[in-house]
Amino acid sequence: MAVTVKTFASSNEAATALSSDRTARYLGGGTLVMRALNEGDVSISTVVRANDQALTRIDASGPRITLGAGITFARILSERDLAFLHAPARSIGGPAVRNMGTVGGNLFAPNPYGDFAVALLALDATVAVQGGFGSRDIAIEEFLQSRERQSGALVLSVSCTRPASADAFRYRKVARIKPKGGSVITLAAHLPISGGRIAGARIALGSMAPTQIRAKAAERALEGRTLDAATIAAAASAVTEGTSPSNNALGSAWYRREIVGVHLRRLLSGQE
Amino acid sequence: MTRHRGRGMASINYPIGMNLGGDPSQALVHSNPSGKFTVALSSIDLGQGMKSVTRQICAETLGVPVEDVYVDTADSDTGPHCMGSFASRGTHRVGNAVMAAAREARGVMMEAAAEELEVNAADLETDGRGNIHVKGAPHRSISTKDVAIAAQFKQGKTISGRGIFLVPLSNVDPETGEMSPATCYAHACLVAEVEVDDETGEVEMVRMDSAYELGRALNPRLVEQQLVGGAWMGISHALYETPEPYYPDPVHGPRDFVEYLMPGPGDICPHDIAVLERPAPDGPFGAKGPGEMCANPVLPAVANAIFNAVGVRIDELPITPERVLRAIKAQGGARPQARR
Amino acid sequence: MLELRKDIFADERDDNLKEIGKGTQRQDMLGHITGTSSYFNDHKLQGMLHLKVVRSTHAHARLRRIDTTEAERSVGVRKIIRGADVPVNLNTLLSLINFGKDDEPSLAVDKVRYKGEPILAIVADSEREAFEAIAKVRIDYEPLPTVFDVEDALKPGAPVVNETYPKNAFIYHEAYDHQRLRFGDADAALATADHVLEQRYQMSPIEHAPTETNGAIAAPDTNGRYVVYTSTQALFFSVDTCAKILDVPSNTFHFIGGTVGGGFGGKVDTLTEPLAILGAMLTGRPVRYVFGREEEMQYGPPRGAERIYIKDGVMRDGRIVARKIRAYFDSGAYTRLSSYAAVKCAAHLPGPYTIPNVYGDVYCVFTNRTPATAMRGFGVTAMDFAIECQMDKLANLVGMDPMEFRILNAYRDGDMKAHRREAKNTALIECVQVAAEKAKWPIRDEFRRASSRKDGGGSRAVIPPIPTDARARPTTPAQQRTTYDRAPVNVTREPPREPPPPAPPPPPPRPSAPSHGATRFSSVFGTRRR
Amino acid sequence: MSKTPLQFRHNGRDVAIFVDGGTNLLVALRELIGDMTPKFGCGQGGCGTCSVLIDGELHLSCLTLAETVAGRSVETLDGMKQGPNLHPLQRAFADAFAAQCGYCTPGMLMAARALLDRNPSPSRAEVVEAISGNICRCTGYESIINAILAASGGRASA
Repeated sequence: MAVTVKTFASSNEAATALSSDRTARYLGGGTLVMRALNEGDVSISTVVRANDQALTRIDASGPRITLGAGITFARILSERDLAFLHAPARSIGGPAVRNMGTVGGNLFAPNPYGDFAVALLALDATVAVQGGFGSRDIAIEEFLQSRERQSGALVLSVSCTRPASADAFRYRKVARIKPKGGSVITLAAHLPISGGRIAGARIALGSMAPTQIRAKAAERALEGRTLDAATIAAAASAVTEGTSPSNNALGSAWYRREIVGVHLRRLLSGQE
Repeated sequence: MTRHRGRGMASINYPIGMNLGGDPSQALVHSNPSGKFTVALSSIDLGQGMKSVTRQICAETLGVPVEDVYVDTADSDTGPHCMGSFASRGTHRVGNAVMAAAREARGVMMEAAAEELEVNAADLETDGRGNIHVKGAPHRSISTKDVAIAAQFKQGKTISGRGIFLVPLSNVDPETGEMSPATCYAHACLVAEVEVDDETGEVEMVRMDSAYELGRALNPRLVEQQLVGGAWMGISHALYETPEPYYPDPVHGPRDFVEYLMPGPGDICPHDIAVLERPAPDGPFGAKGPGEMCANPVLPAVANAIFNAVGVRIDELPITPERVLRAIKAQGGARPQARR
Repeated sequence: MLELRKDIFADERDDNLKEIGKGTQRQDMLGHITGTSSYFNDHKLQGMLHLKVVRSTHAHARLRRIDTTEAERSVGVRKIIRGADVPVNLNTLLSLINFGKDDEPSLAVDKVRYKGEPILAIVADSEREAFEAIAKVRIDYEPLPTVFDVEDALKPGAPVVNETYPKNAFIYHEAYDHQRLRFGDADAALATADHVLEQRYQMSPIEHAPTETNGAIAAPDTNGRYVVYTSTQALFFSVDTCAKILDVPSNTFHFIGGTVGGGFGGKVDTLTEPLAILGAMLTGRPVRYVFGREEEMQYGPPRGAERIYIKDGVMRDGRIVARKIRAYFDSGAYTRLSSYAAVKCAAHLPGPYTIPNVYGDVYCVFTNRTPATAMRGFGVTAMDFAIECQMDKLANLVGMDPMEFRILNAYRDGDMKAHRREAKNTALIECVQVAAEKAKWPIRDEFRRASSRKDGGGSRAVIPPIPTDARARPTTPAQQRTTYDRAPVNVTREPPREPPPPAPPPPPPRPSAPSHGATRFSSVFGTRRR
Repeated sequence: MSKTPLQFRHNGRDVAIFVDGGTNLLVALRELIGDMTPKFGCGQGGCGTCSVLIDGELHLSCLTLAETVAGRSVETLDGMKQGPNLHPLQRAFADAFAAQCGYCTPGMLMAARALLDRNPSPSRAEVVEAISGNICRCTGYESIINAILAASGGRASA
């Protein structure tokens, strides 16, 4: 039996189709679903698409930005207003994958993929999800933790607050291969400064747990302090707390634990 | 100081061809009536340049321009037997077979030309531009095209040749291992320079300098392709690749090109190569085979460079950042050796 | 950047050639840059069917029951091929040159010996329909104990991977479970060496990863023949292998190939051709069988892993007097070509150096992993890694520059090699000299003046006698392991007791610490990581 | 089995085919249109051998659902020659000996073209980035990078 492709004009209809068919998957950029089909994943027999303009809309005019779920990484790289997201966007795939892969899809990409979601997690993003019975906003942390249960839902958009300065948001993907490689670990740090001190520190990690997670102990070590060497060292030594990395083809759990502090220190102190 | 530079070297040799069961290859060469030659093989071009190098060997042997030769491979109905493209045997074994076939074809071509020019074939030579003339008398000349027409339509000769090159089976003595494993050997020495990060175990290639001895560089551009690509594969083998990252535990095998690690276009380093040519007595124009051995010196040279940089010996491949980091930690930190 | 050093060995060459030595454009370049080079998969045949195999999910298991009832009824399925449908369902590649016993089925029948081993081949109208049918096959496995480590596999009582070789090792010359190399008396020389260094090296498997995966398209042709478009690296190897497995004359086939998207050794094994042809025979339609990327990476044959132990004796002046090597090729579940690699490896010992006493045992061992095959540098790459790392350590040990150490020990024209053939046409010294020069790595004058063509032969041309008992010596792996595997009391630079030799007679008595102050150490276990 | 009609521009020419649901663009191009220049390397998005331009943008045809190109323009290596003449990139690849087995070449050339069409004189780093999704196992990369730089230089001076 061939796969059935259903294309809808609105994300609403697409969400309904998606939630009513367990064999249905939503086709965004194709990097996940088409690969699954090519590799013989017969659990997918319906492919759902939506031509809804809203899915490819960017609202980046104000302090709060919203990215349609269908926005590609190439599109982000072409938006000057989204400069703070250029580093994570550029770290995804090669040019062809960036022309195809989407913000929404990245939220579902398993290790060693899903680097953009690490950045969004550090930015405390909100995910707008359309289910069969209407839409709702979910904090990205909650979304990622319950990702398994979200597969019948359609992500509409992601929004977050723009960092106050270029320096306040930092991102690093540690890969073996240059310039395009899978993540050994991925780090993103959002360090808003208020009155000279860090207020609302967010450190997000990729490949340090089954899904992207926050390093809350490291955040605590940074919170309310100035970003000096001692603070950075404290955050670096706390960063593995609460993580549960796995062995995979790109590195072992041991190695990930060993280097995550090193890389956090380098990221926060502006080292190469 | 977290990054340390080091240099290491290694030198190797490599046997050309296989010895088990005999190692034959055949070639057929024939001319069409326009004096254009076809080489029929069943050998494989995997990218190493089989078609191109045998074309040059054929042209040189026939004494015609390379444009007048086309290599057709591989078709089991038309191409005669060949063991295959492996064991660095292509250039040497197939090249020799092509030479033998081309020599036979040339013999007929010269006889046909002699008949047309009414001279002795032994007094003729080719100019490599498509003409055959009397030695010392270039004006007494005939084109290969005219020779081919004459052979075909007037003299009833086939300008063609058969060639085989066989390295016979070498028995292996069960007790001593006495054997003739190969007929000639290629050689190499390579210096690798690396930079090692002692906090992450990451190894970055800085540069390589090498000398490869190949018998004869039949086509230096093809040799360069092989040596550059092979050395890249050596880096890849040394630092990156395995389908079993936890060998011998067969878990977490890579399934795609993200998980299977190979250096990308941003990981290549300058590589300065010298090619030496000590002709193999039994090689086609002395050629051996550069295809396989080019990767081999890189692996140990990189390992030795890492020791020079941080003082740890990694005796397991691939030399992952994890292995380097574990070793550095085990010895209580990097111990850079004397700079070379 | 490539530089031709025409000045070296110029007297041995005639450089007055017309086509040879020119950087002529590749014959296939125009095809490549226009995308018209024709690979096996670039043939579009009417009514082509698609073949996919059902692979074992266990590394070692008995097949209790294979139920294809539901799969047979699946939409688009044309034929499900079982082992019983393969005319000659047992083969070994090198049987074509009478080397080794048939040990591998095209489709597993009673037992699977590695994860990913093909059990059924499903021919369907589309790949999707083949995948759907695969999902409907029910296989009842009875898992068996597995073995993944080469040395564990040789221990008594280890699970038998491949019943053709019940001791999990390829049998050489119908006599030994390893290929031997014997030259001089390595044990005696080790006893008198100033330093003895014993080390363990390990190479993990390596995947060829050609950008074009393995594959073939087979189609019925006129007059009862079959045309086969193939990615093989060895056309007649594949023709003859298919003729044997399918039990038809070889001229039943018209194989077309020769333009292959990278091979590196990974396209010799003829894995796709026999099943594609059988599919075409059974359905009367063209059939394509091409590996997916994950199949290529995990179930296509890799370069096999190797474990190597080297024990060297070196004098304070830098001369290596003995080299003893024990190497294990991890062949995976079947022989393929690893048996040959071990022979090639034995011949390669002790590397490009003239060492008067060499002793080698090379094993081809069966484990429950994907069968290994040839790869660029087959039989040599890992050994060169081990030898050249060892050389660096030895140079360090005697305080010599590694370049000079190589030149000192390099083989030269006229020397006797350990496989008992005279070294000729050597050029190692010149390569070292030129590499040193290029890298601006200073070496002393006497080493710059050395030549492969000088100072070889003479006493270096002699075949030294091997110990008289060597022929009768019952060298079993179990006994040999005691030589190397004994955990040192202290992994670091304690002068350890010299381990006993592999077999009788006992070595001459030796001081526990050399009186001249030289060190002896073993890091066999100290180098074990992870 | 129901098939979906699909029309698009293929190298400047309108084509109409019928595709099965779920068919990817690579299969559509190769098996339904007969354009064998894009190659199958992985089906996973990891090798770039199937790269094509869709409305001038570099895409992986193996990960593109065929019917999503309806009404759009798809360009492959088959359409790169300019009449009888080789494209400057093709000439540069040949001059640099930037092909060995040739299997990655179609994808590399498409990736290079996508770069030069937008950025006629790229830096080396930009070239490296542009081909980072394409694997050359031979390799290849140095001469490929040099070829692309040479082609861009050629354009700049032309």
